[in-house]
Amino acid sequence: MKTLERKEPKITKKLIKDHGLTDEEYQKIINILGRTPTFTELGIFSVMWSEHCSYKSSRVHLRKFPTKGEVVIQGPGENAGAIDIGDGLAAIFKMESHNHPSFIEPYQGAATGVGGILRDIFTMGARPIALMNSLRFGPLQLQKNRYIFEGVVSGIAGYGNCIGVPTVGGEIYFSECYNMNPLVNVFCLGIAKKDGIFRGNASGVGNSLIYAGSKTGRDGIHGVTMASEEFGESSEEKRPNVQVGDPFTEKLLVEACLDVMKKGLVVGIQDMGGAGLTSSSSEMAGRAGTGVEIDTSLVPTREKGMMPYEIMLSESQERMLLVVEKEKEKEVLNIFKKWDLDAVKIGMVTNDGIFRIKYGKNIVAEIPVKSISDSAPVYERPIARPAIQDDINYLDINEIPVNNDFNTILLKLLSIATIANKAWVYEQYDHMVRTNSVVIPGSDAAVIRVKGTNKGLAITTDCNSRYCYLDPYKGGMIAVAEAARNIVCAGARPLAITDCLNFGNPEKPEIMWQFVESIKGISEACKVLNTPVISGNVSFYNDTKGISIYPTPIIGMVGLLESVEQHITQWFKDEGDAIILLGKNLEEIGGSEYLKVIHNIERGKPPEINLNFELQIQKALLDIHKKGLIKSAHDCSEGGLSATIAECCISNKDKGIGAAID
Amino acid sequence: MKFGIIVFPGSNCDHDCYHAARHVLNQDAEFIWHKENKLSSFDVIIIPGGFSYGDYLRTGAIAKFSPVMKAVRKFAKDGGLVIGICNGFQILLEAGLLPGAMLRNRTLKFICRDIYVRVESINTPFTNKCGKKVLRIPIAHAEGNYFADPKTLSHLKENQQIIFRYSNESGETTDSANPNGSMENIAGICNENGNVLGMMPHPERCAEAILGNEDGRLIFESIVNSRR
Amino acid sequence: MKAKIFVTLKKGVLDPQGKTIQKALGSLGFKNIDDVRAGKYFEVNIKNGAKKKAEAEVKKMCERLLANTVIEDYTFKIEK
Amino acid sequence: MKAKIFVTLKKGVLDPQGKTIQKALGSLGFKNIDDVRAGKYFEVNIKNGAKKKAEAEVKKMCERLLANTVIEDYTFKIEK
Repeated sequence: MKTLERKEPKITKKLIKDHGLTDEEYQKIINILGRTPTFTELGIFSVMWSEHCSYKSSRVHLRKFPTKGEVVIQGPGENAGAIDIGDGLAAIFKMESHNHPSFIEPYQGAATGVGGILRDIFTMGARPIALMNSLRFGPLQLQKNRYIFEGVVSGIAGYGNCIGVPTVGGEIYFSECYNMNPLVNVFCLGIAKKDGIFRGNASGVGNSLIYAGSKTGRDGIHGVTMASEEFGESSEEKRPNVQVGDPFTEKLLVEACLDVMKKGLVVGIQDMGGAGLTSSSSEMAGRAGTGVEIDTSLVPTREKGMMPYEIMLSESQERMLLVVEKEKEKEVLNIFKKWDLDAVKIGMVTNDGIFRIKYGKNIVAEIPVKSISDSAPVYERPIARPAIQDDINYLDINEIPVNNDFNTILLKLLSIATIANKAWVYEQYDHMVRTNSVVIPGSDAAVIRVKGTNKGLAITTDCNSRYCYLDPYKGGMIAVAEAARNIVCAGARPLAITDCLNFGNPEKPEIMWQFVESIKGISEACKVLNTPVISGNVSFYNDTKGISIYPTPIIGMVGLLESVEQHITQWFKDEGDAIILLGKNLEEIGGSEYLKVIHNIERGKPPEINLNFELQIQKALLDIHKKGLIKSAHDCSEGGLSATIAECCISNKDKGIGAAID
Repeated sequence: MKFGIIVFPGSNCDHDCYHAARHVLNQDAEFIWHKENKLSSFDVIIIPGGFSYGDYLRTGAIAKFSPVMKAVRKFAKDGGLVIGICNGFQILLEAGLLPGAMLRNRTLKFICRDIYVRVESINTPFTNKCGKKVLRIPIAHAEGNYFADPKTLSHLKENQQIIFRYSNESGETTDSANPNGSMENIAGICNENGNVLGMMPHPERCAEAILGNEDGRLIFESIVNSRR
Repeated sequence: MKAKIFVTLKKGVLDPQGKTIQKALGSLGFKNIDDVRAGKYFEVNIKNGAKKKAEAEVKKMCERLLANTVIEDYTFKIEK
Repeated sequence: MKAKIFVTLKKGVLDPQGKTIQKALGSLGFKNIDDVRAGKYFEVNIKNGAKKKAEAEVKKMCERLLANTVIEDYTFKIEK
């Protein structure tokens, strides 16, 4: 029986502050425990009550999202959401952000983001079959932005390609507001049998807690709390506790975990993501209403002399926590052995509702499980409409000089990085492995077939953050509507969404105003378009030295094609085909790419949006398509009608096709 | 005809090759774990694409030591058909079953897109059904830049062991049609008695109309046809 | 003059490649190996000049390009 | 004992990485560079024992796994 090599430090005011806990939050801990916390307990509360894990500034607002619907099997609250796609199958998907780590180490930050979202999917018992990513960078004229951009793309490729899950699409925007705060949001979708979905709960008193996967190191300790702190100058020295990913071990982990789940050997399972062993074990006990006891001296470690505090908070990658009945323990350990992975019993489920952490004989933490999740602080932060809002909404079209050399303008618009062809990026991603990719990158939505059925799934990610900056309410609405347009333009019926809500510092009232308004817009659009929110993520504190990113609530939407053969692509097909515009083309250039690129203006109001009209247009398109009358469809977005039509011509790789517009 | 698809830790195109053989070609197919050492019940062995052992150190450097590779060497010596696709080709090179080696793509980037290959000879078990000279097949790799010393290269040419070369749509093996810098646009070679083929492009990714391209199917049909 | 540059992952940073190579060597029968770390090696030929100046140059090359100082350390030596 | 192993591409074998790095260094203002070769560097910690025996072990490691002798050369030295 191991004993503690080093005494745990005493709790001091500075130590509490370093852990990002306010005085009230610390006082709350004392009330819960009835005593001062141990060092390990302080660490546990600090990560579990961080913004990233507890959603303390957003939880009260997230409740406004519509999360119910006839297709919804599992809504928010689990590792990922699940929807019914018929044929006894479920589509399981979610989005996650890895913004702060990608600023510090672009390659590993992005790579571990992919690793993390994959684990959220296969931990539900689903085989991951598609990845996407939404990226935001500062302009590529700056060398630092090029360095981050190249590192992030090769990190996503390095991890995704090695794990053998195709990256089938995504979107990239470039804007000054992301200079010091790039965004790396990753989306993953998997397929499971409807009756083969696993939940992350530690039920069954006496069941064993099995740790499986890579050894634990000192990676990313305070990784979670780091994500919730604003970046000051010191962020560069947050080294080397950057998390490093090992896609090869993750591939073995996917196969081993899906194997034990298929054989019915597992009661509950969860990946060790942000806050590692602490969040996985406490959340699993929280959901099942049980307790857990863990002996951290049994945890396989990569470095000598690791303290329980470090073992509980480490965010080393590629690790899973399983709950297994005693008699099935041996068989589970053998399967992990076949895949050459560490797997060892580190504790068990108890019925005293206590989260008890030991190191050999020493007890280093004893916390009521309920208090970790349920009594996490919930804040209704003050909200205030920014003083500059009216000013940035003011735009007088007549004041803008009209330059009628429209050819040069169109060519300029098509050349800017946000609109230009992204082949340089997606050709680094293996977007064909698993041979399901029916529509590959370069069209509106990606379309993947569901083997064993003749169905297809259309998936897309969307958000115009300038619209959200000018009017977060309408911007949020447009993000959902545009995602639905992309799904419909692929011939599919929108079903449900996940999201990644990237915002600045919630302690600033105007940022909270942006957040609350965006959520209102998203909720309304989801209700009218009947696409409930089934999972998601919030990333706050995307500010550096007072400069905040534009509000960027990215929407990831999934749609269904009853028959995958009926998919549509965006490029014009044959000479002589008629080009039809659905919807009204109004004189609206507020917040347009044209204004920014040609006149360097980011003002005005985003375009009008009438959700019922939007729904009718989308339904009309699908009805026309059912009659077999549509050869291509493309939604009108950045760069307006001219860029949209140009894209329909250019993206036809086989023929040089043009268009004449009256 | 019975296809055996080898699974190394880190292979990820094994499912795709199984799907092509079993569901597209309707042939008998089975997965073979890399620790097995008997292959007698199979007619053709596929070493699929992927990242065996994470492609750490070198692509295929560790996979070549798996027990199954001894059996593959014997299976090939006894005249059985072996096709190594992408990572499978790299493993055959490291194991010495095919001559030469793969370097990093000259762009230093992973490349995933359709390319064209010219079929250099159709009297092989892998190309006898290739009615047309130029096939459109996707590649997906970061180390496909084939290298061989001058002696080996001239030997390959004399023996007509070069089976595929990167070309443009009309079959010219230009440098602009060479995606990774391979010597003489080499995309696929076979061994001396022609029963072991290594190719970088992925035929299993273009064997069905729904995926928009069926050129890869010709290679699988050639294999089935060679044993009739 | 030839500069020999060695770039290795910092202590404590996970080295998946080193870990996998160590396992492979073990399965090949090399028993008494405690640890394997994989890194990069560069040979840079520089026109002859003052060694002091060359050392400063090589240091800047490592800082700006050859090493990712967030997770890597570097050392180098310069030979005639 | 620590074995330091250097694996480099043979003369005459194209080194795309070395070429790209040389170009990048040039664009960063490092002017007097004649050539850059990129290779691999391994540190293998071996349990203490006779240096002779360790050298034979490391040589076998390189021949069998660490270097692809078709296109790569290797050198190594063993330190206490």
